[in-house]
Amino acid sequence: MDLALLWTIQLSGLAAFLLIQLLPRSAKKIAPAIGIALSFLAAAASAKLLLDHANGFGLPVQFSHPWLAVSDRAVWPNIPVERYALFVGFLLDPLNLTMITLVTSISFFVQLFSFYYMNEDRSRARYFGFLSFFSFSMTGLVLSNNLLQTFLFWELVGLTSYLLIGFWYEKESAATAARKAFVVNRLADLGFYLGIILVLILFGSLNFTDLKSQALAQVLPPATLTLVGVLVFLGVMGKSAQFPFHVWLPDAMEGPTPVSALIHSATMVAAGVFLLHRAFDLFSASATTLLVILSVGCLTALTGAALATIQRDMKRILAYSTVSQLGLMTMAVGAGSSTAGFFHLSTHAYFKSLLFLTSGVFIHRFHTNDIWEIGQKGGKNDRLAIGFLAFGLLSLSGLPPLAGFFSKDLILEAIKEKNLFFYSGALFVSFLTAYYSFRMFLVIARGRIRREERPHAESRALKISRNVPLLCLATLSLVAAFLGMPSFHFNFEMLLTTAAILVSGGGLAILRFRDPEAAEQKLLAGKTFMQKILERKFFIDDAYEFLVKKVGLAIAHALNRFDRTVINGLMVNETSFSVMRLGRLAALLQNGALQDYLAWAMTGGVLILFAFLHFYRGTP
Amino acid sequence: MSQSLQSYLVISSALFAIGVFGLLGRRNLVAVLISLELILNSASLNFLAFNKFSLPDKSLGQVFVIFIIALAAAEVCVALSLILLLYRKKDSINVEDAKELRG
Amino acid sequence: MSPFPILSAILLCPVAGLILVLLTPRKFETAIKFLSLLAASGTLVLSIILCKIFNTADPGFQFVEHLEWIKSYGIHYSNAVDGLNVSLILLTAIVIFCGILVSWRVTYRVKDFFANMLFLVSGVFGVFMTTNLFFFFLFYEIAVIPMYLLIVIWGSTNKQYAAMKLTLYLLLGSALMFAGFLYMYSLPEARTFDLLTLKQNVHFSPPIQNILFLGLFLGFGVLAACFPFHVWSPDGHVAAPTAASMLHAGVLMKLGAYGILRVAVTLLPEGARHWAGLIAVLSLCNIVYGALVATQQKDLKYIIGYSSVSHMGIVLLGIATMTTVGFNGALFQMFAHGIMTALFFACVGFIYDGCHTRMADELGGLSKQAPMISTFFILAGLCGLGLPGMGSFVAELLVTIAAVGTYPMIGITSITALLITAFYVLTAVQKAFYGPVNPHHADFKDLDWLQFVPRAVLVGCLIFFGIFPSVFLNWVSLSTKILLGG
Amino acid sequence: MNLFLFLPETVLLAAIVILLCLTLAKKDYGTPVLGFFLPALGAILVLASFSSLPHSGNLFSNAYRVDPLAQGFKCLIALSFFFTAILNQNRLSIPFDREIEYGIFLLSATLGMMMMTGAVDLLALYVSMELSSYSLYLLASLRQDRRSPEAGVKYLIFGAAASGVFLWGASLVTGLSGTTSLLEISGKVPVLIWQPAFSLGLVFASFAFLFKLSGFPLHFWAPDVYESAPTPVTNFIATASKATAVAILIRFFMLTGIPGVFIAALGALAFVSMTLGNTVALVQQDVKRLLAYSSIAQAGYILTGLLAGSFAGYSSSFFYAFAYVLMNTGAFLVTSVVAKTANHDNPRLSDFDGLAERSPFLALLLLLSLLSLAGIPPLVGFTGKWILFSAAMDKGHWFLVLWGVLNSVVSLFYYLTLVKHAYLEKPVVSAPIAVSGGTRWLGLFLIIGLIALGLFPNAFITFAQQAILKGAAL
Repeated sequence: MDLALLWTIQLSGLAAFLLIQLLPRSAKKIAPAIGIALSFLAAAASAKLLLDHANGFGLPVQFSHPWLAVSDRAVWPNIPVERYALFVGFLLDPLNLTMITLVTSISFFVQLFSFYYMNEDRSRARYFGFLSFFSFSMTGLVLSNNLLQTFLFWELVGLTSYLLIGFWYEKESAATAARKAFVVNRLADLGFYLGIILVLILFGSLNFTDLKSQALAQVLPPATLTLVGVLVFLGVMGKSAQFPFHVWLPDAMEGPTPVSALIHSATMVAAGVFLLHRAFDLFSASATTLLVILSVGCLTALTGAALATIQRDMKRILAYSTVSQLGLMTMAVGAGSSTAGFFHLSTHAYFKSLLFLTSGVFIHRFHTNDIWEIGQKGGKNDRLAIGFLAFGLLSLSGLPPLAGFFSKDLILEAIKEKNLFFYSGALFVSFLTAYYSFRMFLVIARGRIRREERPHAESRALKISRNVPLLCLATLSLVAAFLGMPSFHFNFEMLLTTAAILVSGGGLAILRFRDPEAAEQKLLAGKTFMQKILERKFFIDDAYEFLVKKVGLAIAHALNRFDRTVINGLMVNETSFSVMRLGRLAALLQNGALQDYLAWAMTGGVLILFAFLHFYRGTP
Repeated sequence: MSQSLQSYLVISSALFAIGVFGLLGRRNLVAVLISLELILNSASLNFLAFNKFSLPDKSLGQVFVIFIIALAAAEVCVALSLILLLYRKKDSINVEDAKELRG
Repeated sequence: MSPFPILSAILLCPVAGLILVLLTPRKFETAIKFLSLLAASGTLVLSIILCKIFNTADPGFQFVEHLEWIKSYGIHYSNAVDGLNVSLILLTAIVIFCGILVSWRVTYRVKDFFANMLFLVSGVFGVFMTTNLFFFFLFYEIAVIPMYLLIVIWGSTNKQYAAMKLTLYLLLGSALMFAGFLYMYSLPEARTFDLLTLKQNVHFSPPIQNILFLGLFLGFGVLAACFPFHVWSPDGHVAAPTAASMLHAGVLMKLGAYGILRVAVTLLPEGARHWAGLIAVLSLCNIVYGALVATQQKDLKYIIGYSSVSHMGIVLLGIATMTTVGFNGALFQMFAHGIMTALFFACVGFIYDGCHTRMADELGGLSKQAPMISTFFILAGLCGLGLPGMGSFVAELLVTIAAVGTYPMIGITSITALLITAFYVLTAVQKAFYGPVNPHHADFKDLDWLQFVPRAVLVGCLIFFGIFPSVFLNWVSLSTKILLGG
Repeated sequence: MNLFLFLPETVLLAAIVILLCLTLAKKDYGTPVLGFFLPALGAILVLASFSSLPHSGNLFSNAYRVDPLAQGFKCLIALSFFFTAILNQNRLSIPFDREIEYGIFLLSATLGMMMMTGAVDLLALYVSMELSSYSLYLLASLRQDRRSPEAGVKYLIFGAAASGVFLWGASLVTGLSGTTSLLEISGKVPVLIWQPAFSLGLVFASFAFLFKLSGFPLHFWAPDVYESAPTPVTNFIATASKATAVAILIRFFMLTGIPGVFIAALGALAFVSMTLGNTVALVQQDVKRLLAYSSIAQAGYILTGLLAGSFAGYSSSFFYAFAYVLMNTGAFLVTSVVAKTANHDNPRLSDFDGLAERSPFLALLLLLSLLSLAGIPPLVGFTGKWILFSAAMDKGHWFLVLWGVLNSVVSLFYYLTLVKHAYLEKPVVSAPIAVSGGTRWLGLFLIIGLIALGLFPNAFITFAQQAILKGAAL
């Protein structure tokens, strides 16, 4: 029974994608319906699975099938399995179950919301096709039982994010952002690819159930263990936008907002953290890998939070906040407790997608991303959206009853035990989170309305498709907090510290942004040194620009000229021209004079004569 | 190879060398023809020398020489007709003028 | 001698088609097209049957056909199939079938065009089937002259130079093979050109093996676009008409790699092991150099030409590792890359006919105008950059596993090419397909169903073998094991 | 003396006599002679030589030997005479009053060549060589324009010098061995080889045959004569006289064996003639001169086969000579037709422009014969080259073989340039070229011959091997 459900979850996305592609041009209108229906089917199936295995009984369930025979005793005599093959299959255990429900539910709500968001867009069918294809590849990634299959769907997820970011490909910036996202992901995936191959060669099996840290420690020396761990972590860094590879996430906001809600906040970027949790033994096998993960996580969290504080674009603030939250999750895993990381991931997925969808509502209505303009155009009149915005931002900054508080507390506790320096970093990050959430809320809520934009009347179906997802996501984030809590112990001292951070961060924001107009004037007037650096995003983008343009393409240009001049010119053309010149030279021999001919002939004969006499020692 | 045979051979090789020299050196086509005749005669001298000293069948050498003489005559007649043709076209039988075909 | 000589039947299909096309008068153009399509589909059907009844468990040669040709010189017309060439025969059949369909819109001297195409493909089929060195060389060179005529008469940018360079380069390579084969024949214990008897009773001494292998490898390497000799392939592919470059890049380059495997490695294993290091380094140059230079190209066909050089590097790297996994990967890459490049050229050819330009900058916003052809091109591009779910990914995975296993440093650096490929493919896609619609070619219409079919077949093959690679690997893995003395 | 042994020669003799009587008659029979009489005679000659293939025996007190080797080459010479006779339809600039002499000299040259293939006596060899050479000198200078006597004179003096050297060598050989019959000499060779004078004589004698083969040092006459002789005669010189040269060289080397040093010398000569022929041909503009240099290069390939000195070497040279006749006739046929339409006997590369549009048949014939010359499968040139070079490789001349194959790649350049002119360029005057009956049938025969012999050469190769076996047996 489980296998049937798993197959429905997995294939519903693909079925929707194929159905939409095969739709004749005339029937393109029904594409959203197909997308939504099938994503609902997937969500229902995963809910059913959740109910069947409510408290984890009968798990883990694994179905695997050999996919590719890779057998070579000659090269790797020490491989454990005689004729090992690369397998493809499903794995179902508590971690997968929660993740699959999260992914399918969020993708269903986003599809529902997209019906509202994209109803004027002409190429809607293509959008819904790609969204369903995304859910297919995401479910594949989550359900896979070995590293290679995860990598397979990892790349497919990267591809769909490329297609969806560059959905409005007429816009030059969208196309470049899409390419940048794909290439940066690809750069990180190289490490992941190499890591998988090293594990395959040195350890023999890629199955998660076999990858136990003791087994790994026996076979691999510590140095390679760290190498493999760091390499696979590279893949995670790419997908979950960790420090050096985070540049693509803010630019990915070029895509439609529901896409950002689904992919760039909840599911895809979470895939990295999910893998950290899934293959935790691989990383925990060597302490240095965990240290690397911890430091990279901290670095990401700090940069994300810092950059979020000065953004004007609503979606960019949320994007940077996702980067910093991902940094926090990675720090949790780095600190040794991957359960805390994963718990924060599930709660964050819900309220962050809620925040993105609300920003979608604002953008859809006021056709601008800038929070000051939204404020001026009467953002606060949209009662419902403001309410959800407040709810999301508060749970993001960790107000006690809401989801954010519990998961962030667990992370802070885990990091505190591990190492105080990173703990202070985490505290500073949550301080900044509180600061920029309040900043955003105040600028929108308290902006003086200048040119009011009356919302044009919407049909009932559009209203439902807008409000239902928001409502469900809000409730689900609360439910997830309570349901998914690994172990509830009331840590009073932690409660105090988070409350203090919340108050200080919020207070600072209220102090500066009580009157948004004045704050804007002050901002435009003088840019402090710190603001300039933040504006230039710590010069990372320029570093990439330099590496690609100056170094990479310069080498390519030099090689291209080398190819044209040296290999093509010298080796090919010169040799043929020299043969021609030899021909012209030899033609001079034939100068028409009879006696020259005879002279040449006779010299030939005489030469043979001499050779004959010289070598002739009586032997024939 | 008795002593006197060698002296004949030396003479015929000298004759052969003179013929080749004349072939290459002389500018007048008829002179070239003459040196060709010299080469043929040196070959027939060779034959006769061998005939005298070492050939078992005495008639062999003489028959060969007679053929050489006959064919030399035929050759000269053909050569002279061609040289005449050349003269008619180019008004000169100088070898240097026959240089139009080249390259 | 199997009851029905399926191999000769596959070879005779294009030959019969060629003769029939030559006999039909010049003005019945559609008749000529249908005849050649009939011949091509004949080969396709027969090769699919061949692949189906090919017994993957039997390690030796199957469907052996044998005919005395010149007894005194040990030359027999003998065909046989084992793991190495069954997939390549299928590849050729697929590519020629799609090539004929793609060139349905050729109007200039139709009869000569299709005659040359069929002549070219019968040469290629001959090479893949035969197990006699004489016929190997004979069919190898038969495939060269029609390619010259195809480029000279129907080609595009500086076609005369490119055609002449291509032909002379390939013949230079075959000259080395000629000398190598004759040397093997001249040994007293050989006295035959038959591959099997040569393999059994001829044992070359190591120094001879090294020199001979080097000669044969260079001879085949020229056609397989090995690094220093690769320069003819981009020019040749750019100048050739669509179907010709499909066939050439898709199939003829595999001839070289197949030759290395079938002749050089089978007969001279020690020589192969001796030079494996050099081949690995050269193939690394191929991969990284080809990818880097491709980033600089403006013309779409040049980009594909250099990407073929880079992908052939992966094949050579697979061979250089001298392991069964490497060989399986190399053969798989030959198959997958053949189909992918055919698809690439089919799309670019169609765009060139429509917009009369191949410069990526001058084409803009094609996705908006012609969504179908753009999707095909993007799919081919994605397969090129090794997207999972497509054939090339599995091939690159196998080759990289083997490479990291045997030459760690080379294996690791070869992976960077995946990144560079991603960069230049996506840049080309962005310049040519995304962005605002370019008014210059506003009248460019999308694929009609006739042009849709060949490209769909190619994409289908890519995805099928990407998802079910074991189908391919069962054919191949047994004979590569035997090739390496397993 | 069974007459049938001597059938082809008797047919030629009778024809010469008839033509001589015709010259005496007052009425001018020139055109019917060349138009009808010669082709018919050619056909009879071919039939006669093919029917007398199985006969063998010795004539004229062992001076003249009739064996499969000689008969095979006689058929080859008869074929090339027949082809030349057909090519005469497109002859240019031969004055009417000289047409009968043209016929007579053609016949006498063929007679001389046929005698040469059979002659196993130095004297018989010398006489028949002179007969064929003198008629060729005259044939080469029959044309009306300024430059043909110059070519005739050059050809004559060069040939006479070569035969002088031959004579001098023959005299030494006869003197020391005491007999002019090659069969007896071959018996004495193992004894006599120790005397330098004897091997010197042998070397000089065989050195002279290079003149006929147009191998390196003695090739200088070829480009000038090929260019200025009328195209049918050039074809005759290129095919028949080269085939005879191959015949004598095979006979001579087989009977007397090649001294070791001379093999190295021949190798050097082959190397230079290949390179010279191919590289100079690259820069030629006149097609006949280009074909002359290509024939010098082909002489290089044949020398590589011959110097192997093995049974396989001789049989492959025989096969290659046959293939060479077919290929060259194809090329010269197309040149003669193009020359006739362009109305001047030295067609340049540009005259071939757009041949494919004007006459696809001629273009196909040109393509096939040139590719076969370059040694591209599936044509007969390739199979010929393959067995020729495999014979040389058996004897360890790997460098020569590699150099030969590289040269054929270079040769492909100028052949393909000619093909490019035919297939790619637009014609200056686009009237289609009408190809008359005889030439069309010959063209068809050549196309079929080139492909059929290329693909199914087994029968002919076995015949060549038998011929060599019988030729060697005393």
